[in-house]
Amino acid sequence: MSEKVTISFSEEQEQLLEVAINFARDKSPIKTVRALIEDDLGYDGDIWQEMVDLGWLGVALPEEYGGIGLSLAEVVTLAEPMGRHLMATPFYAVTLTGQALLAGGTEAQKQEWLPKLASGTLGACAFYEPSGEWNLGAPDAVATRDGDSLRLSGSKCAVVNGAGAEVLIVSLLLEGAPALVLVEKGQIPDGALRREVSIDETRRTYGLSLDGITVPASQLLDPARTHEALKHIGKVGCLLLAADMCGAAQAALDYIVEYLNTRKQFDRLIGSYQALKHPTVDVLCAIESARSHLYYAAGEFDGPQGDMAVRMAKVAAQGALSFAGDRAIQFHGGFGFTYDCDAQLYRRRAIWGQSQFGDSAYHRQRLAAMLFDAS
Amino acid sequence: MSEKVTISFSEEQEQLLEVAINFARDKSPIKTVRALIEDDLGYDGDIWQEMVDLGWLGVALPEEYGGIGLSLAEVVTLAEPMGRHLMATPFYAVTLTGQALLAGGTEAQKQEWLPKLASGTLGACAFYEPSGEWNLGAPDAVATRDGDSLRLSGSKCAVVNGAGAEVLIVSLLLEGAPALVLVEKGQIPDGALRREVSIDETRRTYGLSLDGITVPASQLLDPARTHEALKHIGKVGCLLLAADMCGAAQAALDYIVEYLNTRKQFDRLIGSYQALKHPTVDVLCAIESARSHLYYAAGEFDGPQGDMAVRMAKVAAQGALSFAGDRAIQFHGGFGFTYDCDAQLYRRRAIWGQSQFGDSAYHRQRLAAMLFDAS
Amino acid sequence: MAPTEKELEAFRGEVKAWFEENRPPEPDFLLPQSFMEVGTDEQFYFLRDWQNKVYEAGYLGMAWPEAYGGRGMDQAWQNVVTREMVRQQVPFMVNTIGLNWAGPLILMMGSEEQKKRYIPNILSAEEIWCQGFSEPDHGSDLGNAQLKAERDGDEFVLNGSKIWTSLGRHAKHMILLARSNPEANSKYEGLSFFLAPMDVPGIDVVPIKKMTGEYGFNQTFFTDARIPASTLIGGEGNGWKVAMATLMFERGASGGQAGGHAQMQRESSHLIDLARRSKRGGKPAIEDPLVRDQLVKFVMRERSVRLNSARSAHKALTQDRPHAISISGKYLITELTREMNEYALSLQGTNGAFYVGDPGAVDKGLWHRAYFNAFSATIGGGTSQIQQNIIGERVLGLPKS
Amino acid sequence: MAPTEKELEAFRGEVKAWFEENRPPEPDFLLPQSFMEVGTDEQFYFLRDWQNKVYEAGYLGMAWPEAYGGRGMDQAWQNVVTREMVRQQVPFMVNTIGLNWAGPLILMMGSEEQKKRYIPNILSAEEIWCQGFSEPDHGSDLGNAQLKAERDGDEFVLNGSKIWTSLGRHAKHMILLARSNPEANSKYEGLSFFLAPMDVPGIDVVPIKKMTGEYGFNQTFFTDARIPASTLIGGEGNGWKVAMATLMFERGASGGQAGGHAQMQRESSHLIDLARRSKRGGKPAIEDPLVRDQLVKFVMRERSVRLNSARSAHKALTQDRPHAISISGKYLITELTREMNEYALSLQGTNGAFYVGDPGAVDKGLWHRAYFNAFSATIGGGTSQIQQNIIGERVLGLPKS
Repeated sequence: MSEKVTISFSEEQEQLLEVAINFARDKSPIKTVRALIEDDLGYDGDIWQEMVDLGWLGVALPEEYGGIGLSLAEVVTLAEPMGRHLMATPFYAVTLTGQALLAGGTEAQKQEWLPKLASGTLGACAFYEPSGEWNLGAPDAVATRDGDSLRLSGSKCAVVNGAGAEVLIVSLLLEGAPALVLVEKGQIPDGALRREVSIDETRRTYGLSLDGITVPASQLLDPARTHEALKHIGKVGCLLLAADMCGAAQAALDYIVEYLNTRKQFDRLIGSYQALKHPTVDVLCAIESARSHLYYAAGEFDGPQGDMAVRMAKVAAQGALSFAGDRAIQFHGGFGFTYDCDAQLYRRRAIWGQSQFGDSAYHRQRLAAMLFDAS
Repeated sequence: MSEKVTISFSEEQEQLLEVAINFARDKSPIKTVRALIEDDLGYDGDIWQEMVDLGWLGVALPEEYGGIGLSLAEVVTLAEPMGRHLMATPFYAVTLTGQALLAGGTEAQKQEWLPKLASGTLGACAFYEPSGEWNLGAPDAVATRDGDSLRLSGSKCAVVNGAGAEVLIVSLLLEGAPALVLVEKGQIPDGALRREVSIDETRRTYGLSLDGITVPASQLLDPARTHEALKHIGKVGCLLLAADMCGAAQAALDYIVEYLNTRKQFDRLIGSYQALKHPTVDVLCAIESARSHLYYAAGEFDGPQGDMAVRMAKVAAQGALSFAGDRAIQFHGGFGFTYDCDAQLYRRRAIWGQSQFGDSAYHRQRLAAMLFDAS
Repeated sequence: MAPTEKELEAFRGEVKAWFEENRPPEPDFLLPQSFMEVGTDEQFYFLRDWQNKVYEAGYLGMAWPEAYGGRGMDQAWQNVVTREMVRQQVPFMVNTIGLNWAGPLILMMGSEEQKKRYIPNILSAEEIWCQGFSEPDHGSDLGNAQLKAERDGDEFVLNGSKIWTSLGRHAKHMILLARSNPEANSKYEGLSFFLAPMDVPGIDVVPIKKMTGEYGFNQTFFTDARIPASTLIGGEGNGWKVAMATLMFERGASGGQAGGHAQMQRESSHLIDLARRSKRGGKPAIEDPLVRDQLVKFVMRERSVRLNSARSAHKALTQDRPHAISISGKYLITELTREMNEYALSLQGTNGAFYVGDPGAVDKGLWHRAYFNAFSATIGGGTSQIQQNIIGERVLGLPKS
Repeated sequence: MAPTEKELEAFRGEVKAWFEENRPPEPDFLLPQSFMEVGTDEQFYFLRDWQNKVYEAGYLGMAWPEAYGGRGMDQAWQNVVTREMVRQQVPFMVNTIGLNWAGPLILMMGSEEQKKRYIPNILSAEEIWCQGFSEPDHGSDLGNAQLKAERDGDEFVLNGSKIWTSLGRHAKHMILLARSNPEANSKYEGLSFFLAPMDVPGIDVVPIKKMTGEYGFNQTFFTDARIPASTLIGGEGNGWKVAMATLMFERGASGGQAGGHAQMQRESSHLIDLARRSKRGGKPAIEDPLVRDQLVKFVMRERSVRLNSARSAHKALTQDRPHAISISGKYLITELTREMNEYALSLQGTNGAFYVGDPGAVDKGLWHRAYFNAFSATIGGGTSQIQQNIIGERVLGLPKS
């Protein structure tokens, strides 16, 4: 990498970033975040509608499907400030669903659903299973052909915002090969969705029992593009989480710095102790690095280094947030140990982020192959 | 390991430890260490003779072969203080040679050589080769039978105290299987031994070209015990190095603490800065742990956990000394960067110790197999 | 007289059998892992009854004097029991502060009357103890305790507040560090130490929600609460010295505890077990070279703490820095525990997303909870950062920061 | 006018060809990796001639004014050259202090006369520069510099000593921080900054042996050495401000350097290459999962430093803490370098035992030497620990330690 590296950053990104920073700060003060934890829905419908009205759900969808026709680079500039303010909305779930459909849907499916998603209809993705494995291409759930129908069986978990979704994208095996199927809300029996106890209390995730669900075969996504779609979904998931965690890590750092600059022990501001100051500097450095990886990945997403850059962005953001959250707890001393201290919110978010789309060791293993085994 | 753990520590160990602490401190002040670096032989013959007279070369050799009949546990109590004072003598080489012969030699070889080694005759081991591999059981050097003789070929390196040795134990392949051969000084052609530039300047190591060396077949060590002997040699090597590095790490810590308690910066003793104090505490903790592993390994050497304990001791000591040496350089600031600062002596010793008998990753890999794969 | 190895071995067999037979059945609620995590009454009574049963069987306070409910035996016997409790992972002894800190303290410096009054009920768990050291605004700065204890005849009047009082709602007594003389020459000389009753008027215990989402800690408020002067220990104005002695018990640097394990340890063996059960790429995580390497590191660190203790038995092997091992123990073990529990989360793949209460949570979410709770030990009793100061200053003689 | 991408691309081709054709043949001695490691005359003259050749070809100081020997072009052209030099790993530009610190400083605040006098010879390497900041007893505490500079008419008389003066034996000038007024209100106000000649009587340069066993640093002694007052820069008593400005150049936080790379970088690509060549258990080390994981970590850290620079180009992406990246760069890169070189030793198996000069040493012992030399960067110019203070205080606004 002795060549010159640049990070592309469009005018649209710059504008959206400013808007999103203000929006997230105004709409998601920490009080609201905590209030929404107690709320069953988990987000504020009015704020969600404002986001819809701003067109944010269509940012990276083509204009022909009702989107704005920008790219995921612009989505990152929205997702990062939301992460910074632990903003709870279905933005992540709906964006991911849209991208899954865009990459893997049939033309008919895209025409039907993408405009809806762009205008605020909720969608969700059901990829993970009790096996705990990250490989999206080897699900245990199964679809069996029954005439023109598909009978689904198995169970899914960690379906983000699954309960309100009008449409779900489900991964499963069909005739031994991985496939994606679109399931509509009305096709899900009562009781098939179960709210989970998520480590990240600002998220609403659901378990989904597929047993008894039958859908028309036309709801199968384009089988020729399954592989490509799964790859795209993985990349998008990593990028969105990287943005989210980068944002949250900055908030955790601010939270530490604020405390270090006000709390006294032994008659000195605790921030003057190198035992706290220096690790906090290392948190800062981790975050600065993570943001650089993030915005490089955002701009390079579809480029030749895109896959690599996105994985690195997830690893870097994950590391930064885990570290920041862990130290935020420790450095707040006794208060850090209480539920009232926000440090736990950040640390929980990092644990959740680690559990989705592969942890750091997982991605480093794949990065090694790209970096060292390329012919 | 929820069972009770004890460290056996014999009266003989306690006595020898006291004697060795005083001996090493008196005979090997740092001035002497530095003077011997410039000396071609690299050690003081008179001091060596004193050690011989104290019987230290026979400590772990059976009485029937002229030894004292104690165990390697007692040898550890000698080796640790020597390491602490960076004492340069052939103690390591001769002890290792004796153990190799004890474990792998024929009765005749043991009767001939062990009493000599116990009384100060120099011996050396030639195991390593330019391949850089640690596996003692797969050498590239070869012995070919020629009537009653063996013709040797290949090259060896890192032969500690090779130049003065009356007898060398050499590993090689004989008819495709690993074998050990005894080579006498007189059988080595002029110029076959070349002094190496060792990273640890307190050591004298040599490269050895085997080409042209022929020895009687009777100098083959007992072929039935080769496997066992190699295993024993590896264990002894790790234990001796663990003791040496544990000792050196303590000296490095003392050296750091001394500086932190005298040097001022910005009008404060630098030891009051947590940026230096806390890592130094971590050095201390690493050393305390390493010593515990060391003395457990010493007592458990022939016990059921011996192999595991010895590897852990090497890993722990290696880690402690590398860390202590690295931080000793850094914490001495500009002076740390000079040849006159003793920090480099410790760091160099750690690099050397890492290069012998397997580094930490190597041993952890084997420890994992013992810990997790046992049936 | 010290027992022989053979006697101990025979005894161990007996103890093993007793615990196998008498361990309580797993309750239908999740048990806490230490006394600091007791959040509900059902948890508390379950654990109190269990301690009482162990005591009645003769397996607690075996080395404490017979006059106060102990058995006056060599400590070695008690150690056999304690280790067996750890090995079998039976529930811990809930009166932890009484058994390990208050008890030994009273035995060391209490009056004959105090010993008679308090010790037997500590062992039987009839009277639970809590600790009143930390205050809301002076977390690590114990010497700066501000809770007021004004003498009024043969009583002291308490005003102020203590925080992190585990078991505060169930405790009958509190070991309490309070400021009896605000005018003293140094802040340390103004402190006194009390064996304070919790059932007098003017004491309010308010639960604190922990980051785990559970309870277990409290804040205790004192408003003109009157306690008898006879509950003083160590003499008026000597509170700092008594507190330091207590901390030596808390850190395990002084012996004399009643025995019995104080927490359900998350050991490397549990982590290894988790790695065997977890999958990575279709294979057990225990087969992943990176996982193996990390687990070996944990095993070695855990072993080194035990081996340090074992080495402590030999003066010749600790002559350079005799207190290094005892003073550094808390720092080493608490940081290791935090890291091991944290690492466990990465072994759970996508299921790391689920927390206590979710049927999909690995081991009922125990690892997440254990990771969070681990901070109570890296923060409480002097944070790890303070521990590093203490080690640097007391063991290495480095100047104060 | 800023060149177009296309113009730069074409230029790059030209530059590439020139360096391929003109790079000097590998000498039969081991070349140093930076100006701090120049220990012998043959190393020095080889490197001086090479810099001169590059300058004569028009590839150095391209963005410096034509009036002083530069070419007055956009910085982008020079950057193309510098990157190509790094890419091809041609020898570095030996007059490092002149090109990167003294030169930009003189251009920023020197008099017209000083610019004319010094700048052209910096570029051509006819006059080598060294630095006189650190003193033997005040390593990191620059503000406490004690070397005396007493005014005597239009001269200053120097007494004292400076340390770590790389290239001191070859230097014609020294950027010198000295105490011109011991009575000043604060220690900072008593300092002045000089462009001091090295060839006046009373200056002695004594080589220091480094831990590598080589030379490259010196201690410089001043005994009644007289230098003209015209060598003052920034005005008497303003030495601290000038020194701070110089440090901004040294840390790369300010631009304006003449270009040309300053050291032979040990990059992760070299480490990866070493891992390909090294064996572990009969297989290339690059196939070992642990080695792979560690190498990816290094690659990511190295990338992040470059990506940080790239991100700096966008104000919107650094709005929270605009100086974070520039101020933390030195700390990040120097620690990474030390760790990568250290890690390289573990890839060498038993051959890690051999040092520079041994035929069995891997890559002639370069990694060992590079690891040792890496400390000059984690120590010099403010230790990593001081860097952490600076970052914490200036970027995060934390209180002073």
